[in-house]
Amino acid sequence: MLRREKKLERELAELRIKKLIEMSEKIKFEDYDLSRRYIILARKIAMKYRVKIPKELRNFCKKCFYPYRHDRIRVRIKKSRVIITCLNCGNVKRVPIRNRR
Amino acid sequence: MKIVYVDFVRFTPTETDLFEGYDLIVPFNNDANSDIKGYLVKASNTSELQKKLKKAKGFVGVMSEDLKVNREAVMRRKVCVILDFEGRKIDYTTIKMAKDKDVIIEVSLSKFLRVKGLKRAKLLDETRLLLKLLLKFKTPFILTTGAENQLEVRPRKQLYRFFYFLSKDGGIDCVELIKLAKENSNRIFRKLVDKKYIMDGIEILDV
Amino acid sequence: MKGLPPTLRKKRRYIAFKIIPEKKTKITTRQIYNEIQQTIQSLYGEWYGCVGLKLEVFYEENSEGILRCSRDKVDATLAALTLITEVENTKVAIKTLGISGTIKGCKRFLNGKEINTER
Amino acid sequence: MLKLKIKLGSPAMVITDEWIGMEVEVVESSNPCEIGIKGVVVDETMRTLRIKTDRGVKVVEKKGRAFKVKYGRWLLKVRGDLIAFRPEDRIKKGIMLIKKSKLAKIDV
Repeated sequence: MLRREKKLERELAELRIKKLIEMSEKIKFEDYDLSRRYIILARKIAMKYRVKIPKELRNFCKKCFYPYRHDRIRVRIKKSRVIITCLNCGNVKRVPIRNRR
Repeated sequence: MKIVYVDFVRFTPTETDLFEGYDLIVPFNNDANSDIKGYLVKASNTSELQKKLKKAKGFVGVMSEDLKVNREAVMRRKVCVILDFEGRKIDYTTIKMAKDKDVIIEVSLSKFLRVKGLKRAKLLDETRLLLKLLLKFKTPFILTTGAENQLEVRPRKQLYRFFYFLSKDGGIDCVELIKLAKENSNRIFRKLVDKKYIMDGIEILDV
Repeated sequence: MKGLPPTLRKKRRYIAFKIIPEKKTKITTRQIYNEIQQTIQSLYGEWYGCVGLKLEVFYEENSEGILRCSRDKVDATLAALTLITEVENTKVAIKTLGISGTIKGCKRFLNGKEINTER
Repeated sequence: MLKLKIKLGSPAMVITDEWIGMEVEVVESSNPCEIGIKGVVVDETMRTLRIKTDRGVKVVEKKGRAFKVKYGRWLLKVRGDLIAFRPEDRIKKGIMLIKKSKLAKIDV
Protein backbone atom coordinates (compact mmCIF):
# COMPACT_ATOMS: atom_id res chain seq x y z
CA MET A 1 0.00 0.00 0.00
CA LEU A 2 1.06 3.50 -0.71
CA ARG A 3 1.14 5.70 2.30
CA ARG A 4 0.33 9.37 2.37
CA GLU A 5 3.10 11.81 3.04
CA LYS A 6 1.20 13.99 5.45
CA LYS A 7 4.11 16.14 6.46
CA LEU A 8 4.92 17.04 2.91
CA GLU A 9 1.28 17.61 2.17
CA ARG A 10 0.97 20.12 4.99
CA GLU A 11 4.10 21.90 3.98
CA LEU A 12 2.78 22.26 0.47
CA ALA A 13 -0.62 23.30 1.73
CA GLU A 14 0.86 26.12 3.78
CA LEU A 15 2.78 27.39 0.79
CA ARG A 16 -0.28 27.31 -1.39
CA ILE A 17 -2.46 29.05 1.15
CA LYS A 18 0.06 31.83 1.48
CA LYS A 19 0.33 32.18 -2.26
CA LEU A 20 -3.43 32.28 -2.75
CA ILE A 21 -4.17 34.81 -0.08
CA GLU A 22 -1.39 37.09 -1.24
CA MET A 23 -2.79 36.90 -4.71
CA SER A 24 -6.30 37.66 -3.53
CA GLU A 25 -4.91 40.65 -1.63
CA LYS A 26 -3.29 41.88 -4.80
CA ILE A 27 -6.37 41.84 -6.98
CA LYS A 28 -9.04 42.73 -4.47
CA PHE A 29 -9.48 46.20 -5.88
CA GLU A 30 -9.80 45.00 -9.44
CA ASP A 31 -11.85 41.86 -9.17
CA TYR A 32 -13.54 41.49 -5.83
CA ASP A 33 -15.32 38.24 -6.64
CA LEU A 34 -12.20 36.53 -7.92
CA SER A 35 -10.27 37.47 -4.84
CA ARG A 36 -13.07 35.94 -2.79
CA ARG A 37 -12.75 32.80 -4.86
CA TYR A 38 -9.05 32.60 -4.02
CA ILE A 39 -9.82 32.83 -0.36
CA ILE A 40 -12.36 30.06 -0.64
CA LEU A 41 -9.78 27.91 -2.40
CA ALA A 42 -7.24 28.67 0.29
CA ARG A 43 -9.74 27.78 2.97
CA LYS A 44 -10.59 24.53 1.23
CA ILE A 45 -6.94 23.58 1.21
CA ALA A 46 -6.60 24.53 4.83
CA MET A 47 -9.59 22.44 5.82
CA LYS A 48 -8.55 19.44 3.80
CA TYR A 49 -5.03 19.25 5.19
CA ARG A 50 -5.93 20.66 8.60
CA VAL A 51 -3.59 23.59 8.37
CA LYS A 52 -4.31 26.86 10.12
CA ILE A 53 -4.50 29.98 8.07
CA PRO A 54 -1.94 32.27 9.73
CA LYS A 55 -3.37 35.12 11.72
CA GLU A 56 -1.78 37.82 9.64
CA LEU A 57 -3.39 36.40 6.52
CA ARG A 58 -6.83 36.12 8.04
CA ASN A 59 -8.18 39.47 6.97
CA PHE A 60 -11.32 38.38 5.29
CA CYS A 61 -14.90 38.08 6.42
CA LYS A 62 -15.60 34.86 8.24
CA LYS A 63 -19.07 34.56 6.86
CA CYS A 64 -18.98 35.63 3.24
CA PHE A 65 -15.20 35.27 2.64
CA TYR A 66 -14.88 38.60 0.95
CA PRO A 67 -11.51 40.09 1.79
CA TYR A 68 -11.62 43.24 3.89
CA ARG A 69 -11.54 46.26 1.68
CA HIS A 70 -11.69 49.72 3.13
CA ASP A 71 -14.85 50.66 1.23
CA ARG A 72 -16.68 47.47 2.08
CA ILE A 73 -16.13 47.37 5.81
CA ARG A 74 -16.66 49.60 8.75
CA VAL A 75 -14.14 49.73 11.54
CA ARG A 76 -15.13 51.27 14.84
CA ILE A 77 -13.51 51.25 18.21
CA LYS A 78 -15.94 50.86 21.02
CA LYS A 79 -15.63 49.69 24.59
CA SER A 80 -11.97 48.81 24.20
CA ARG A 81 -12.51 46.59 21.22
CA VAL A 82 -12.25 46.93 17.47
CA ILE A 83 -15.49 46.23 15.74
CA ILE A 84 -15.28 45.30 12.10
CA THR A 85 -18.56 45.18 10.25
CA CYS A 86 -18.63 43.60 6.83
CA LEU A 87 -20.91 45.66 4.63
CA ASN A 88 -21.43 42.77 2.20
CA CYS A 89 -23.16 40.51 4.65
CA GLY A 90 -23.38 42.44 7.85
CA ASN A 91 -21.24 40.11 9.87
CA VAL A 92 -19.61 41.70 12.85
CA LYS A 93 -16.20 40.79 14.11
CA ARG A 94 -15.05 42.11 17.45
CA VAL A 95 -11.41 42.11 18.36
CA PRO A 96 -10.76 43.05 21.95
CA ILE A 97 -7.86 45.34 22.69
CA ARG A 98 -6.20 44.29 25.85
CA ASN A 99 -3.74 46.26 27.81
CA ARG A 100 -0.43 44.63 28.07
CA ARG A 101 0.72 44.28 31.57
CA MET B 1 8.85 12.38 -33.18
CA LYS B 2 11.14 9.52 -33.94
CA ILE B 3 10.02 6.19 -32.65
CA VAL B 4 12.57 4.35 -30.59
CA TYR B 5 12.60 0.65 -30.03
CA VAL B 6 13.62 -1.03 -26.83
CA ASP B 7 14.48 -4.65 -26.42
CA PHE B 8 14.89 -6.70 -23.27
CA VAL B 9 17.32 -9.60 -23.28
CA ARG B 10 18.60 -11.93 -20.60
CA PHE B 11 22.29 -11.98 -21.42
CA THR B 12 25.09 -9.54 -21.92
CA PRO B 13 24.69 -8.53 -25.51
CA THR B 14 27.54 -8.24 -27.95
CA GLU B 15 27.36 -6.91 -31.45
CA THR B 16 25.40 -9.02 -33.88
CA ASP B 17 23.61 -8.05 -36.99
CA LEU B 18 20.56 -9.71 -35.52
CA PHE B 19 20.22 -6.67 -33.27
CA GLU B 20 18.97 -4.63 -36.15
CA GLY B 21 16.56 -1.81 -35.64
CA TYR B 22 16.76 -1.48 -31.87
CA ASP B 23 17.82 1.75 -30.28
CA LEU B 24 18.28 0.42 -26.81
CA ILE B 25 18.91 -3.07 -25.56
CA VAL B 26 18.29 -3.58 -21.89
CA PRO B 27 20.05 -6.64 -20.53
CA PHE B 28 18.22 -8.21 -17.63
CA ASN B 29 21.37 -9.72 -16.31
CA ASN B 30 22.71 -8.80 -12.93
CA ASP B 31 26.31 -9.34 -14.06
CA ALA B 32 26.11 -7.13 -17.11
CA ASN B 33 28.30 -4.07 -16.90
CA SER B 34 26.46 -1.70 -19.17
CA ASP B 35 25.11 1.59 -17.88
CA ILE B 36 21.51 0.79 -18.51
CA LYS B 37 20.47 -2.58 -17.29
CA GLY B 38 17.59 -4.23 -15.63
CA TYR B 39 17.62 -5.95 -12.31
CA LEU B 40 16.38 -9.50 -12.63
CA VAL B 41 14.48 -11.08 -9.78
CA LYS B 42 13.66 -14.75 -10.04
CA ALA B 43 11.33 -16.11 -7.43
CA SER B 44 9.34 -19.25 -6.96
CA ASN B 45 7.20 -18.12 -4.05
CA THR B 46 6.01 -14.85 -2.60
CA SER B 47 8.22 -14.78 0.46
CA GLU B 48 11.28 -15.30 -1.69
CA LEU B 49 10.15 -12.49 -3.91
CA GLN B 50 9.75 -10.10 -1.01
CA LYS B 51 13.17 -11.00 0.31
CA LYS B 52 14.83 -10.48 -3.03
CA LEU B 53 13.01 -7.26 -3.73
CA LYS B 54 14.54 -5.65 -0.67
CA LYS B 55 17.93 -5.65 -2.34
CA ALA B 56 16.61 -4.75 -5.74
CA LYS B 57 16.96 -1.31 -7.21
CA GLY B 58 16.61 0.42 -10.51
CA PHE B 59 14.69 -1.13 -13.34
CA VAL B 60 13.37 -4.26 -11.70
CA GLY B 61 11.99 -7.16 -13.67
CA VAL B 62 10.32 -10.15 -12.08
CA MET B 63 10.44 -13.56 -13.63
CA SER B 64 8.30 -16.23 -12.14
CA GLU B 65 6.27 -19.26 -12.96
CA ASP B 66 3.85 -18.84 -10.17
CA LEU B 67 0.65 -16.91 -10.64
CA LYS B 68 0.68 -15.72 -7.05
CA VAL B 69 4.18 -14.36 -7.35
CA ASN B 70 3.27 -12.44 -10.46
CA ARG B 71 0.24 -10.98 -8.77
CA GLU B 72 2.28 -9.99 -5.76
CA ALA B 73 4.95 -8.51 -7.99
CA VAL B 74 2.45 -6.29 -9.76
CA MET B 75 1.42 -4.77 -6.46
CA ARG B 76 4.97 -3.96 -5.41
CA ARG B 77 6.08 -0.45 -6.09
CA LYS B 78 9.61 -1.42 -7.01
CA VAL B 79 8.70 -3.78 -9.80
CA CYS B 80 8.68 -2.24 -13.25
CA VAL B 81 8.36 -5.20 -15.57
CA ILE B 82 6.87 -8.66 -15.46
CA LEU B 83 9.24 -10.62 -17.63
CA ASP B 84 8.07 -13.25 -20.02
CA PHE B 85 9.16 -16.78 -20.61
CA GLU B 86 7.47 -19.98 -21.66
CA GLY B 87 6.18 -20.97 -18.24
CA ARG B 88 4.83 -17.63 -17.12
CA LYS B 89 1.30 -17.57 -15.89
CA ILE B 90 -0.65 -14.40 -15.77
CA ASP B 91 -4.35 -13.85 -15.44
CA TYR B 92 -7.13 -11.38 -15.93
CA THR B 93 -6.87 -9.70 -12.54
CA THR B 94 -3.12 -9.34 -12.72
CA ILE B 95 -3.34 -7.60 -16.06
CA LYS B 96 -6.06 -5.33 -14.82
CA MET B 97 -4.02 -4.47 -11.77
CA ALA B 98 -0.92 -3.88 -13.83
CA LYS B 99 -2.74 -1.09 -15.62
CA ASP B 100 -3.53 0.53 -12.33
CA LYS B 101 -0.02 0.17 -10.96
CA ASP B 102 1.72 1.02 -14.20
CA VAL B 103 3.67 -2.22 -14.45
CA ILE B 104 4.86 -3.17 -17.90
CA ILE B 105 4.05 -6.63 -19.11
CA GLU B 106 6.56 -8.11 -21.46
CA VAL B 107 5.48 -10.21 -24.39
CA SER B 108 8.48 -12.01 -25.77
CA LEU B 109 9.16 -13.85 -28.96
CA SER B 110 11.86 -16.20 -27.82
CA LYS B 111 9.52 -18.32 -25.74
CA PHE B 112 8.14 -19.65 -28.99
CA LEU B 113 11.59 -20.60 -30.12
CA ARG B 114 12.26 -22.79 -27.13
CA VAL B 115 9.26 -25.06 -27.42
CA LYS B 116 7.77 -27.06 -30.22
CA GLY B 117 4.69 -28.95 -31.20
CA LEU B 118 1.59 -28.90 -29.10
CA LYS B 119 3.23 -26.78 -26.44
CA ARG B 120 3.93 -24.06 -28.95
CA ALA B 121 0.39 -24.21 -30.22
CA LYS B 122 -0.89 -23.73 -26.70
CA LEU B 123 1.53 -20.92 -26.12
CA LEU B 124 0.41 -19.14 -29.26
CA ASP B 125 -3.16 -19.38 -28.14
CA GLU B 126 -2.29 -18.12 -24.68
CA THR B 127 -0.39 -15.21 -26.11
CA ARG B 128 -3.33 -14.24 -28.29
CA LEU B 129 -5.55 -14.13 -25.24
CA LEU B 130 -2.95 -12.12 -23.38
CA LEU B 131 -2.71 -9.59 -26.17
CA LYS B 132 -6.46 -9.31 -26.26
CA LEU B 133 -6.57 -8.55 -22.56
CA LEU B 134 -3.70 -6.10 -22.80
CA LEU B 135 -5.59 -4.19 -25.43
CA LYS B 136 -8.81 -4.34 -23.48
CA PHE B 137 -7.38 -2.79 -20.34
CA LYS B 138 -4.78 -0.66 -22.13
CA THR B 139 -2.15 -2.18 -19.87
CA PRO B 140 1.36 -1.06 -20.75
CA PHE B 141 3.17 -3.81 -22.55
CA ILE B 142 6.21 -4.19 -24.71
CA LEU B 143 7.06 -6.58 -27.48
CA THR B 144 10.56 -7.92 -27.06
CA THR B 145 12.74 -10.78 -28.12
CA GLY B 146 13.45 -11.79 -24.54
CA ALA B 147 16.40 -13.77 -25.80
CA GLU B 148 18.61 -15.86 -23.58
CA ASN B 149 21.42 -16.14 -26.10
CA GLN B 150 22.57 -14.50 -29.29
CA LEU B 151 20.69 -16.76 -31.62
CA GLU B 152 17.31 -16.08 -30.10
CA VAL B 153 17.47 -12.45 -31.04
CA ARG B 154 15.49 -11.39 -34.06
CA PRO B 155 15.60 -8.09 -35.88
CA ARG B 156 12.98 -5.57 -34.91
CA LYS B 157 11.03 -5.69 -38.12
CA GLN B 158 10.70 -9.43 -37.90
CA LEU B 159 9.56 -9.23 -34.30
CA TYR B 160 6.84 -6.68 -34.93
CA ARG B 161 5.72 -8.44 -38.06
CA PHE B 162 5.40 -11.67 -36.14
CA PHE B 163 3.17 -10.16 -33.51
CA TYR B 164 1.24 -8.29 -36.14
CA PHE B 165 0.47 -11.56 -37.87
CA LEU B 166 -0.26 -13.33 -34.61
CA SER B 167 -2.80 -10.74 -33.54
CA LYS B 168 -4.32 -10.37 -36.97
CA ASP B 169 -4.85 -14.08 -37.18
CA GLY B 170 -6.41 -14.14 -33.75
CA GLY B 171 -8.89 -11.43 -34.66
CA ILE B 172 -7.24 -8.76 -32.53
CA ASP B 173 -6.89 -5.16 -33.57
CA CYS B 174 -3.36 -5.53 -34.91
CA VAL B 175 -2.84 -1.90 -35.90
CA GLU B 176 -3.77 -0.70 -32.45
CA LEU B 177 -1.53 -3.32 -30.89
CA ILE B 178 1.54 -2.25 -32.83
CA LYS B 179 0.75 1.40 -32.18
CA LEU B 180 0.49 0.86 -28.44
CA ALA B 181 3.61 -1.28 -28.38
CA LYS B 182 5.56 1.47 -30.08
CA GLU B 183 4.22 4.09 -27.70
CA ASN B 184 5.20 2.05 -24.71
CA SER B 185 8.61 1.32 -26.09
CA ASN B 186 9.06 5.04 -26.57
CA ARG B 187 8.02 5.71 -23.03
CA ILE B 188 10.38 3.16 -21.55
CA PHE B 189 13.25 4.48 -23.59
CA ARG B 190 12.68 8.01 -22.40
CA LYS B 191 12.26 6.92 -18.81
CA LEU B 192 15.52 5.03 -18.86
CA VAL B 193 17.67 7.32 -20.93
CA ASP B 194 16.26 10.81 -21.10
CA LYS B 195 17.06 12.97 -18.12
CA LYS B 196 14.52 15.53 -19.20
CA TYR B 197 11.67 13.07 -18.95
CA ILE B 198 10.60 13.28 -15.36
CA MET B 199 7.59 11.05 -15.33
CA ASP B 200 4.73 10.19 -17.62
CA GLY B 201 3.29 13.45 -18.75
CA ILE B 202 5.92 15.77 -17.34
CA GLU B 203 9.05 16.68 -19.21
CA ILE B 204 11.49 19.51 -19.11
CA LEU B 205 11.54 21.56 -22.26
CA ASP B 206 13.99 24.20 -21.21
CA VAL B 207 15.91 25.26 -18.14
CA MET C 1 -4.73 -20.40 -75.58
CA LYS C 2 -4.11 -17.22 -73.78
CA GLY C 3 -2.70 -17.30 -70.29
CA LEU C 4 -4.61 -16.17 -67.26
CA PRO C 5 -5.33 -12.44 -67.07
CA PRO C 6 -3.03 -10.63 -64.64
CA THR C 7 -5.78 -10.16 -62.07
CA LEU C 8 -6.27 -13.87 -61.75
CA ARG C 9 -2.66 -14.91 -61.75
CA LYS C 10 -1.05 -16.01 -58.58
CA LYS C 11 0.51 -13.04 -56.87
CA ARG C 12 3.91 -13.75 -55.51
CA ARG C 13 6.33 -12.21 -53.13
CA TYR C 14 10.01 -12.89 -52.80
CA ILE C 15 11.70 -12.84 -49.45
CA ALA C 16 15.42 -12.33 -49.15
CA PHE C 17 16.84 -13.93 -46.06
CA LYS C 18 20.09 -14.72 -44.40
CA ILE C 19 20.98 -17.61 -42.15
CA ILE C 20 23.18 -16.93 -39.19
CA PRO C 21 24.53 -20.21 -37.83
CA GLU C 22 25.98 -20.74 -34.40
CA LYS C 23 29.27 -22.11 -35.64
CA LYS C 24 30.72 -21.84 -39.06
CA THR C 25 28.90 -24.78 -40.48
CA LYS C 26 27.81 -24.83 -44.03
CA ILE C 27 24.16 -25.27 -44.64
CA THR C 28 23.12 -26.84 -47.89
CA THR C 29 20.21 -25.79 -50.01
CA ARG C 30 18.40 -29.03 -49.44
CA GLN C 31 18.68 -28.80 -45.69
CA ILE C 32 17.34 -25.30 -45.43
CA TYR C 33 14.51 -25.96 -47.82
CA ASN C 34 13.46 -29.03 -45.88
CA GLU C 35 13.58 -27.15 -42.64
CA ILE C 36 11.43 -24.29 -43.89
CA GLN C 37 8.97 -26.68 -45.42
CA GLN C 38 8.72 -28.67 -42.22
CA THR C 39 8.27 -25.63 -40.04
CA ILE C 40 5.47 -24.35 -42.19
CA GLN C 41 3.88 -27.77 -42.21
CA SER C 42 3.99 -28.09 -38.46
CA LEU C 43 2.90 -24.52 -37.84
CA TYR C 44 -0.05 -24.29 -40.19
CA GLY C 45 -0.84 -27.90 -40.91
CA GLU C 46 -2.49 -29.12 -44.06
CA TRP C 47 -5.34 -26.65 -44.12
CA TYR C 48 -3.34 -23.44 -44.31
CA GLY C 49 0.01 -25.00 -45.01
CA CYS C 50 0.32 -24.27 -48.70
CA VAL C 51 2.07 -20.95 -49.07
CA GLY C 52 3.46 -21.52 -52.57
CA LEU C 53 6.90 -22.11 -51.23
CA LYS C 54 9.90 -22.27 -53.48
CA LEU C 55 13.53 -21.64 -52.75
CA GLU C 56 14.55 -19.62 -55.75
CA VAL C 57 18.22 -19.22 -55.02
CA PHE C 58 20.46 -20.04 -52.15
CA TYR C 59 24.09 -19.13 -51.89
CA GLU C 60 25.84 -21.55 -49.68
CA GLU C 61 29.01 -19.51 -49.33
CA ASN C 62 27.36 -16.62 -47.52
CA SER C 63 24.17 -18.51 -46.67
CA GLU C 64 21.79 -16.06 -48.23
CA GLY C 65 18.81 -16.87 -50.33
CA ILE C 66 15.56 -15.86 -51.86
CA LEU C 67 12.31 -17.58 -51.04
CA ARG C 68 9.11 -17.41 -52.98
CA CYS C 69 5.67 -17.42 -51.44
CA SER C 70 2.20 -16.28 -52.37
CA ARG C 71 1.32 -12.70 -51.62
CA ASP C 72 -1.44 -13.18 -49.11
CA LYS C 73 0.72 -15.52 -47.06
CA VAL C 74 3.79 -13.39 -46.71
CA ASP C 75 3.13 -12.80 -43.06
CA ALA C 76 2.65 -16.49 -42.42
CA THR C 77 5.89 -17.34 -44.17
CA LEU C 78 7.78 -14.66 -42.33
CA ALA C 79 6.45 -15.89 -39.01
CA ALA C 80 7.59 -19.38 -39.88
CA LEU C 81 11.02 -18.11 -40.83
CA THR C 82 11.39 -16.28 -37.53
CA LEU C 83 10.51 -19.42 -35.63
CA ILE C 84 13.25 -21.55 -37.16
CA THR C 85 15.91 -22.35 -34.63
CA GLU C 86 17.63 -25.41 -35.95
CA VAL C 87 18.78 -26.79 -39.23
CA GLU C 88 20.16 -30.30 -39.10
CA ASN C 89 21.30 -30.06 -35.50
CA THR C 90 23.07 -26.76 -35.91
CA LYS C 91 21.48 -23.83 -34.19
CA VAL C 92 20.65 -21.02 -36.51
CA ALA C 93 18.80 -17.76 -36.63
CA ILE C 94 17.15 -16.53 -39.77
CA LYS C 95 17.15 -12.85 -40.55
CA THR C 96 14.84 -11.64 -43.25
CA LEU C 97 16.46 -8.94 -45.30
CA GLY C 98 13.57 -7.72 -47.35
CA ILE C 99 10.48 -8.47 -49.36
CA SER C 100 9.94 -7.65 -52.98
CA GLY C 101 7.63 -8.42 -55.85
CA THR C 102 10.35 -9.67 -58.16
CA ILE C 103 13.51 -11.68 -57.84
CA LYS C 104 15.44 -8.86 -59.39
CA GLY C 105 14.14 -6.41 -56.84
CA CYS C 106 14.91 -8.84 -54.09
CA LYS C 107 18.55 -9.08 -55.02
CA ARG C 108 19.36 -5.63 -53.82
CA PHE C 109 18.78 -6.85 -50.29
CA LEU C 110 21.45 -9.52 -50.68
CA ASN C 111 25.04 -8.89 -49.89
CA GLY C 112 25.42 -6.33 -52.65
CA LYS C 113 27.21 -8.77 -54.90
CA GLU C 114 26.39 -9.24 -58.51
CA ILE C 115 24.88 -12.65 -58.61
CA ASN C 116 23.25 -13.89 -61.73
CA THR C 117 20.56 -16.44 -61.53
CA GLU C 118 20.24 -18.66 -64.51
CA ARG C 119 16.87 -20.09 -64.83
CA MET D 1 8.06 0.78 4.32
CA LEU D 2 10.33 2.59 2.00
CA LYS D 3 10.11 6.33 2.24
CA LEU D 4 10.34 8.51 -0.77
CA LYS D 5 12.28 11.69 -0.64
CA ILE D 6 10.51 14.16 -2.81
CA LYS D 7 12.24 17.49 -3.01
CA LEU D 8 9.96 20.43 -2.62
CA GLY D 9 11.08 22.36 -5.65
CA SER D 10 11.61 19.46 -8.01
CA PRO D 11 9.89 19.69 -11.38
CA ALA D 12 7.63 16.76 -10.65
CA MET D 13 5.95 18.86 -7.97
CA VAL D 14 4.18 21.06 -10.51
CA ILE D 15 1.19 18.84 -10.26
CA THR D 16 0.89 19.54 -6.56
CA ASP D 17 1.59 23.23 -6.70
CA GLU D 18 -0.72 26.16 -7.14
CA TRP D 19 -1.47 26.82 -10.78
CA ILE D 20 -3.24 30.08 -10.23
CA GLY D 21 -0.84 32.82 -11.20
CA MET D 22 1.27 30.61 -13.43
CA GLU D 23 2.17 31.38 -16.99
CA VAL D 24 0.65 28.71 -19.17
CA GLU D 25 0.45 27.88 -22.83
CA VAL D 26 -1.71 25.17 -24.37
CA VAL D 27 0.53 23.02 -26.52
CA GLU D 28 -1.47 19.94 -27.35
CA SER D 29 -5.18 19.68 -27.76
CA SER D 30 -7.69 17.88 -29.89
CA ASN D 31 -9.22 21.26 -30.56
CA PRO D 32 -6.89 23.17 -32.89
CA CYS D 33 -8.31 26.52 -31.81
CA GLU D 34 -7.07 25.95 -28.29
CA ILE D 35 -3.47 25.42 -29.24
CA GLY D 36 -1.49 28.55 -28.59
CA ILE D 37 -3.70 29.98 -25.85
CA LYS D 38 -1.20 31.70 -23.68
CA GLY D 39 -1.55 33.65 -20.50
CA VAL D 40 -1.87 33.59 -16.77
CA VAL D 41 -4.13 31.15 -14.97
CA VAL D 42 -6.85 33.05 -13.17
CA ASP D 43 -9.03 30.32 -11.81
CA GLU D 44 -9.09 26.59 -11.60
CA THR D 45 -11.80 24.03 -11.18
CA MET D 46 -11.72 20.26 -11.20
CA ARG D 47 -11.86 19.93 -14.96
CA THR D 48 -10.91 23.32 -16.31
CA LEU D 49 -8.39 26.11 -16.19
CA ARG D 50 -9.37 29.72 -16.78
CA ILE D 51 -6.58 31.43 -18.61
CA LYS D 52 -6.37 35.18 -18.91
CA THR D 53 -5.05 35.98 -22.35
CA ASP D 54 -4.72 39.17 -24.34
CA ARG D 55 -8.10 38.39 -25.87
CA GLY D 56 -9.98 37.85 -22.70
CA VAL D 57 -10.43 34.95 -20.34
CA LYS D 58 -10.49 31.53 -21.95
CA VAL D 59 -11.68 28.32 -20.35
CA VAL D 60 -9.65 25.26 -21.28
CA GLU D 61 -10.36 21.76 -20.21
CA LYS D 62 -7.55 19.91 -18.47
CA LYS D 63 -8.12 16.41 -19.75
CA GLY D 64 -6.49 15.53 -23.03
CA ARG D 65 -4.48 18.74 -23.25
CA ALA D 66 -0.84 19.42 -22.65
CA PHE D 67 0.40 22.62 -21.13
CA LYS D 68 3.68 24.43 -21.29
CA VAL D 69 4.35 25.84 -17.88
CA LYS D 70 7.01 27.98 -16.33
CA TYR D 71 7.79 26.46 -12.97
CA GLY D 72 10.75 27.60 -10.94
CA ARG D 73 13.72 27.63 -13.27
CA TRP D 74 12.22 25.07 -15.57
CA LEU D 75 10.01 25.24 -18.56
CA LEU D 76 7.88 22.14 -18.35
CA LYS D 77 5.42 20.35 -20.52
CA VAL D 78 2.69 18.86 -18.38
CA ARG D 79 -0.09 16.62 -19.52
CA GLY D 80 -3.41 17.88 -18.32
CA ASP D 81 -4.61 14.49 -17.19
CA LEU D 82 -2.18 14.68 -14.30
CA ILE D 83 -3.80 17.79 -12.88
CA ALA D 84 -7.39 16.83 -13.53
CA PHE D 85 -8.38 16.90 -9.87
CA ARG D 86 -9.93 19.46 -7.64
CA PRO D 87 -7.34 22.09 -6.82
CA GLU D 88 -7.30 21.16 -3.17
CA ASP D 89 -7.16 17.44 -3.94
CA ARG D 90 -4.14 17.88 -6.09
CA ILE D 91 -1.71 17.99 -3.20
CA LYS D 92 -2.69 14.55 -1.98
CA LYS D 93 -3.40 12.96 -5.32
CA GLY D 94 -0.41 14.54 -7.01
CA ILE D 95 1.97 13.16 -4.43
CA MET D 96 0.32 9.79 -4.86
CA LEU D 97 0.76 10.00 -8.62
CA ILE D 98 4.42 10.84 -8.26
CA LYS D 99 4.93 8.04 -5.79
CA LYS D 100 3.10 5.61 -7.97
CA SER D 101 4.91 6.31 -11.19
CA LYS D 102 7.85 4.07 -11.83
CA LEU D 103 11.34 5.48 -12.22
CA ALA D 104 10.22 9.05 -11.75
CA LYS D 105 13.09 11.46 -11.42
CA ILE D 106 12.09 13.32 -8.29
CA ASP D 107 15.40 14.51 -6.89
CA VAL D 108 16.41 16.87 -9.65
